Amino acid sequence: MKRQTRRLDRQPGEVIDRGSPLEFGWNGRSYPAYAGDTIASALAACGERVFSRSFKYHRPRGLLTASYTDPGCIVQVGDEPNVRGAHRLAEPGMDVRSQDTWPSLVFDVKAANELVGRFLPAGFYYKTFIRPRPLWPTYERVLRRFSHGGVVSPDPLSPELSSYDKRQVHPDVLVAGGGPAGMTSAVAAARAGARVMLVEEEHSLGGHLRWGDKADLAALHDLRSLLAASGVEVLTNSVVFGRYDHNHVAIVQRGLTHVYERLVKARAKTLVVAPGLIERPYVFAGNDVPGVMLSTAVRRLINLYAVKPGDRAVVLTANPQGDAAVVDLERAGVEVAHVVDARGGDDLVRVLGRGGVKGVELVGGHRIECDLVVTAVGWTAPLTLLTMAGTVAAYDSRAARYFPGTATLPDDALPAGGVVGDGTLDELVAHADAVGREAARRAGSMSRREPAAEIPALPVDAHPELFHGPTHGIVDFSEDVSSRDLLTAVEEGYSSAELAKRYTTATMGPTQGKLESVNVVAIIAEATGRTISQTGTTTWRPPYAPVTLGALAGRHREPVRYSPMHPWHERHGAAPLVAGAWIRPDHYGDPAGEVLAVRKRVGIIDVTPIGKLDLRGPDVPKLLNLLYVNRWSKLEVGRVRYGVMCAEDGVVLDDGVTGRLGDQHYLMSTTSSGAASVWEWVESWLQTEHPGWQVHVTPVTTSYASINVAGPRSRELLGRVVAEIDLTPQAFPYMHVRTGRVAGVDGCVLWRIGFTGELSFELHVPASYGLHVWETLLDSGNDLGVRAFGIEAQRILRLEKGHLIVGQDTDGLTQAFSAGLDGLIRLDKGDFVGRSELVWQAEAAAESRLVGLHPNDASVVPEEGSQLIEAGVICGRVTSSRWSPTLHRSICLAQVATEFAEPGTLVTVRLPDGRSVPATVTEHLASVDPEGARLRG
Amino acid sequence: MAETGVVARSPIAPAAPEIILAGWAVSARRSGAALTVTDCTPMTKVAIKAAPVGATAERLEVPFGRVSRQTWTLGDRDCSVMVVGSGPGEWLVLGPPGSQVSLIHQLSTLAGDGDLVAVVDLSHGRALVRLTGSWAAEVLAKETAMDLGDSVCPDGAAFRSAVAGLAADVIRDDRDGTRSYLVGCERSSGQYLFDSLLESGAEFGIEVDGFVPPDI
Amino acid sequence: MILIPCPWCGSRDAGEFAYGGEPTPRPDPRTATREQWRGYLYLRNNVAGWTTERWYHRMGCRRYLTVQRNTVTNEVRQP
Amino acid sequence: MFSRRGHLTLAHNDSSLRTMRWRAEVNKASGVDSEVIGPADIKKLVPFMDTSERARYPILGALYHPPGGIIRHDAVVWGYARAADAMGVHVHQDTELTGIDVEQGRVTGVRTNRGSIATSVVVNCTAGWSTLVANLAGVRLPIQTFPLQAAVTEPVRPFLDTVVVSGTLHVYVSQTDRGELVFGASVDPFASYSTRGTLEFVEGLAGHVLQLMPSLSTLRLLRQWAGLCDMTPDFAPIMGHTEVDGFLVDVGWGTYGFKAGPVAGEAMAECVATGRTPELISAFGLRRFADGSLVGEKGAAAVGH
Repeated sequence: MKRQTRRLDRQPGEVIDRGSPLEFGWNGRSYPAYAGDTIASALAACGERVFSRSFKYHRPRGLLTASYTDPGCIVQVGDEPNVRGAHRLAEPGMDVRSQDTWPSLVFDVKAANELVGRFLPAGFYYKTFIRPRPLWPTYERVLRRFSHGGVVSPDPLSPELSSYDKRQVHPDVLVAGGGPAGMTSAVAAARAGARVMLVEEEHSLGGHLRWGDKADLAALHDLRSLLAASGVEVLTNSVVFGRYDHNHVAIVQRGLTHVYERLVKARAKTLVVAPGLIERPYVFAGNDVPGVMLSTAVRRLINLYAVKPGDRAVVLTANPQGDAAVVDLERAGVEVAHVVDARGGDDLVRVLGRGGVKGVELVGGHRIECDLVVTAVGWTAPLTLLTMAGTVAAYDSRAARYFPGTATLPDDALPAGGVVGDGTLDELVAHADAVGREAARRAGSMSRREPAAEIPALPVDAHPELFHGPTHGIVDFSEDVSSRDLLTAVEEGYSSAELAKRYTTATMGPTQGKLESVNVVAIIAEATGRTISQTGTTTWRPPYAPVTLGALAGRHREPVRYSPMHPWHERHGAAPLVAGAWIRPDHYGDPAGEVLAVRKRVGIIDVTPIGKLDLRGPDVPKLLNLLYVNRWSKLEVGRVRYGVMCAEDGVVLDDGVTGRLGDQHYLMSTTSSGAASVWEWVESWLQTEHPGWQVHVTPVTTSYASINVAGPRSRELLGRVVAEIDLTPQAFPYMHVRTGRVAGVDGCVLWRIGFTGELSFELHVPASYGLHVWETLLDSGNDLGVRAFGIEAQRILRLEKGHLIVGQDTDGLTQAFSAGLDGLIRLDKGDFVGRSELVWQAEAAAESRLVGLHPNDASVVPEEGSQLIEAGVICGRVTSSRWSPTLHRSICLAQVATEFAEPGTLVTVRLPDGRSVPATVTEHLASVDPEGARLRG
Repeated sequence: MAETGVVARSPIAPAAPEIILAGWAVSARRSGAALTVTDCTPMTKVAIKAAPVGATAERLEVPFGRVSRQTWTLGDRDCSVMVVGSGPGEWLVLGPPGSQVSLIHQLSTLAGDGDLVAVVDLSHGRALVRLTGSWAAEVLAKETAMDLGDSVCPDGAAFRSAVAGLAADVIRDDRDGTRSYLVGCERSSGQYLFDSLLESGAEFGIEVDGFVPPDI
Repeated sequence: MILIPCPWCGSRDAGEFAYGGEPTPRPDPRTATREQWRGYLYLRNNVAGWTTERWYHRMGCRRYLTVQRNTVTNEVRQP
Repeated sequence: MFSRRGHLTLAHNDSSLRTMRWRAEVNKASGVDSEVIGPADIKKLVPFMDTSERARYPILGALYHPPGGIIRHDAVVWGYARAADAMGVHVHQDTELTGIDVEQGRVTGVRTNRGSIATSVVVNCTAGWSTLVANLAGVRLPIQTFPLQAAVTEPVRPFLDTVVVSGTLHVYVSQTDRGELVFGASVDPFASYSTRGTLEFVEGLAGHVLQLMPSLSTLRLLRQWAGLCDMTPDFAPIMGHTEVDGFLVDVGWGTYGFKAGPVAGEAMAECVATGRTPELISAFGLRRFADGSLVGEKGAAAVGH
């Protein structure tokens, strides 16, 4: 096993637990680590310096920032790709592997570089398409071989990796960022009586104080105890990744026990944005060679993880943090060979070495040997959470960084800490305390009379504008975009930040611009002779940090609906049919047999999903007359009637029957899929057009289990389970309704209607007794040959009978006349919904009609969707088709151009397999019992 | 409803062992867990619709968004019922299992003064689930965007909102100081709602507790 | 998710509502010309800015309500 | 310019399967190579796809269009811009149209934030703002503007060759040569000019993608964005002359239209040059709404409306 050769003695602020050692795998070898180590810190402690290869040129890459945003240490952990190795904690037995290491991590592929270099200049994604055109497929193959990232597998993930959920919270104040500013604001807001949540991306609170000096650590200790006592809910290893309209704030919470990641959705009254600052890399030759690090990276390695980052260092510094890094390095026993002070105009020319730093060249050609190059050249303010919602970022050349444009700050978001200024810790705390109190006041947690808190402005330190040195280097480390690429883009005319970004893909990689965006803009500005302000930024888009699809999706659940008879269906091998939320029995193995049972004997089908609306009040007839195209004023108690609804454009919307149960009591039925929309339709006309009408609507779809009993012997079967109701044709004729007791269950509604064309009764039974009634019917009907039938059998039966299905035999543009509903429409009954369009359609005559169609070859069943073609022109389509077990032939419904709609017309059907077959338009839509003798029997 | 020995079934499959109580097949399981979920579907549920402001509203004395426990004489016995202001001009009355006939009779006397009143029995049209325990709010917070804090949703409050993607009636009805919510949805989605709560409650050690009438 | 101010239920996630769009007055069917009727069917103002629109509180009180919304910023307010 | 991948439109229920067959047959009748295929063939094309019957929305089949693929939209637009420029077209970037001058029913010029231009012909081929532009000429369009959102993940090694679309789940998925998955969906549920993107969009998107390819849970979303779509009542574009002489429109392409752009452009050029409306686009005129002769274009776009 590897040894921790670069592990330092105990450091005052270290976060590793030397009492809990562990082992994990790196590219198949076992490595030691301590609890609290990140994958990267553990590997660095063992002397590893190369963790990946770059995207285009496959150059070796090491640590750059030693934080979540480090582009050099993105690794594969088991089945999980693109894990941030400088953030993810090492765990016992973890299987970590390097990514993008074709052909291998250690072997330096010159050949590959040259091959790639030939066609990966700036804009190569576009140029490769141009010429030689025939070569594109080859380019594409090579490109995809070089494509970045880890590996996903089609196999199911382990339970740990596949369980996610969501939580919704309502804090008065949400603080994004757990550094000194964030911690102080949170405490202040909580003390002011606010419900506060604090979110920190790292594994522990404290921000830069954690790698600071003794005074910093002491201050951090105090802050932590204040926070612990404040009642603030703290989420660490969690990121605020989005601030959406109406302050809907999205947080991803990691490192949980019961779920892998959790999406926390916060409806925050005010948001405090305290993300601190991100250190900016320096653009110069060799700035991506392993061993070139930012000052914050070496300070993290030394102070948090007790790792010695190198043996001999050269430091380029332009600020106190860089100077502090020098102190840390020397304390850690790293020889600081030379300090290049950029404040004095001094500069670095290039890094020497390829697989790792061997030295640096200074201005004037002087070379120094070293294995570590540290840069501290400035800061980027991550303003995403503010700019996402419209705040404009303003560049300040004196401080060499962007600030939130105060004029464009919303009331419900307050920036705090490094994003608005610098200053001493005391100044920072005083400022953040005021921000916290003001956040609480704006959230309304304090009395409205409380005056706005005076927020002391933080001083802003001057900082030299340092973006690139005298040589070209990498700007975007994850996309392998160099400063030379940016110049090329500008030369070729892509001179706006947005265009250059798209052309070079700079800022579009996994670091999301956090490290490189300011350098990109600065280099473009210089190349175009504009200032940074004139050049502007590229748009910051959510998410602020990458978030797993699992967390965004949460639990894999969607509402499902079952009828009370579902357990029976399952027990009897029903093939499930997913119809929206409903899971229904498609058939029980033999749809044709189910059809014949209905035609010859009796069958029962579960039609519970049929929509049912309980309508009460004196004005129900007005409502029915308004919404249905047929006449409704004279429906007597005990009668039911079929009706069709159209929208205002005359397009068929829904159909069903409505029965009158009492003087002012009706039961309306709708299609299963239309149940919800028809209810809304009814409410909209009542609430917005006729608020005066006296009608109460109550949806009762699942109050009743609905069972259709169909077939010549249905009356006989029903007679065995119904006592008080006289079922004789005279006492209970077609299109009538009765209520009473069925199979010992009171409050049942019986409709004598028929979708199948057979004598049939539709029972609506109080749902809790549905299964009982269903089973009773089957038990009582054994000798009658009763049989359960499913949706498929019903489809065949209704097609044999020529009943249209709205949405299948009609489409989004089919008006009532084209649906063949002429007989139903009553243009003379006065106004109703859709009437105007229907009047005009009647004048114009419909362009197409729904007709019955019989292929001349009875054995051919044209698939639904088959086109009717005459003289090479489409003149219609088959909307429904089945083999009819009753007639032993294929039958269809079709929408055809009116000139072909005459009964007897011969048309040509083009089958999906390319054959053309003749078919004849039939006299009626119905192929079985067009006169309707059976269902009236 | 006077069914002759016919057993009523909730959409939620009873956790074994199954027994018959008040004409309903329910779970006889008893749990002492700190977080429990109970299928209360056997409760009688009657919906009332009337003018938001009017004679009926005055008689019911329960505003939209509030719940009141009352003792009504149903048939020959005094029963504790819960009157829920479930919507503008909408009420939901919860009573003991099998009490709908007398409840509806009682309620129809409310009508009058030209105020159109609709009384509809939803006992078989709705599933009703009770979630009890100190973690109840945390579990519900995974399923609904509503603020469940005491300031917004105190004991005795009611609202209708999306729960687990369903339109659901939620009633905060603490039991001797312990957080408790009644959640009602369309009957056909009852099993789905029940399973969702069990899944969300798993990390808090949720268990199924059987229905004990009248349980109100 | 933006919040829609429901006069009955208070502010709720827009996901609880069905979007009704700009209310367009229904012309008198007895007198309306085809032009007018199809304007009612198809023409909307599609304002970039403050607009008045109808929402249906599908998962709440089941009421149709009128809301003013800025279609650029998504700010909302009671009419 | 074009990466041929094959294009799958999934059907999760019998009605969408019927629609797919309808489309396939119409395509074939017009000589387009497309076919309805079953779950087994889908699994061969996309091994990551959950084609089991246990899926919440089982996959019953798909419309397969082998010649379908991906085009680099930026490159196309830049190419047209360079060509137009080379032919002497003046392209004014970052220039806002502030007014259109109409005298006696005909266009006489336009006003911008950088000066006025005298002209007798203005073609409105904006998207997102087409109604606002038309209003400047006093022309009302039956269009409502809805955001259309998209998102992209971090790169992973190539595993998805085909473009996958599901109308039922409102999602399309494809993988770029860089290894990113690119996602899109249908338009937002309410009209808006916002391009900020929403949380509910990426939540729904992720849920639907994982229903199709469950083993992608650990893949991370990197970036989301939104554009504006002009939706017409029949989801078909509006092309040709308007009641204002010299004011032409090529608008309302909704969620699609990129593929049709070149031919539509040629037809519009003919409109401008000859003053006549080519047969090809005669059915797409603005008058069709007042005449009540809408175009049956529903489902034409890759993603359901």
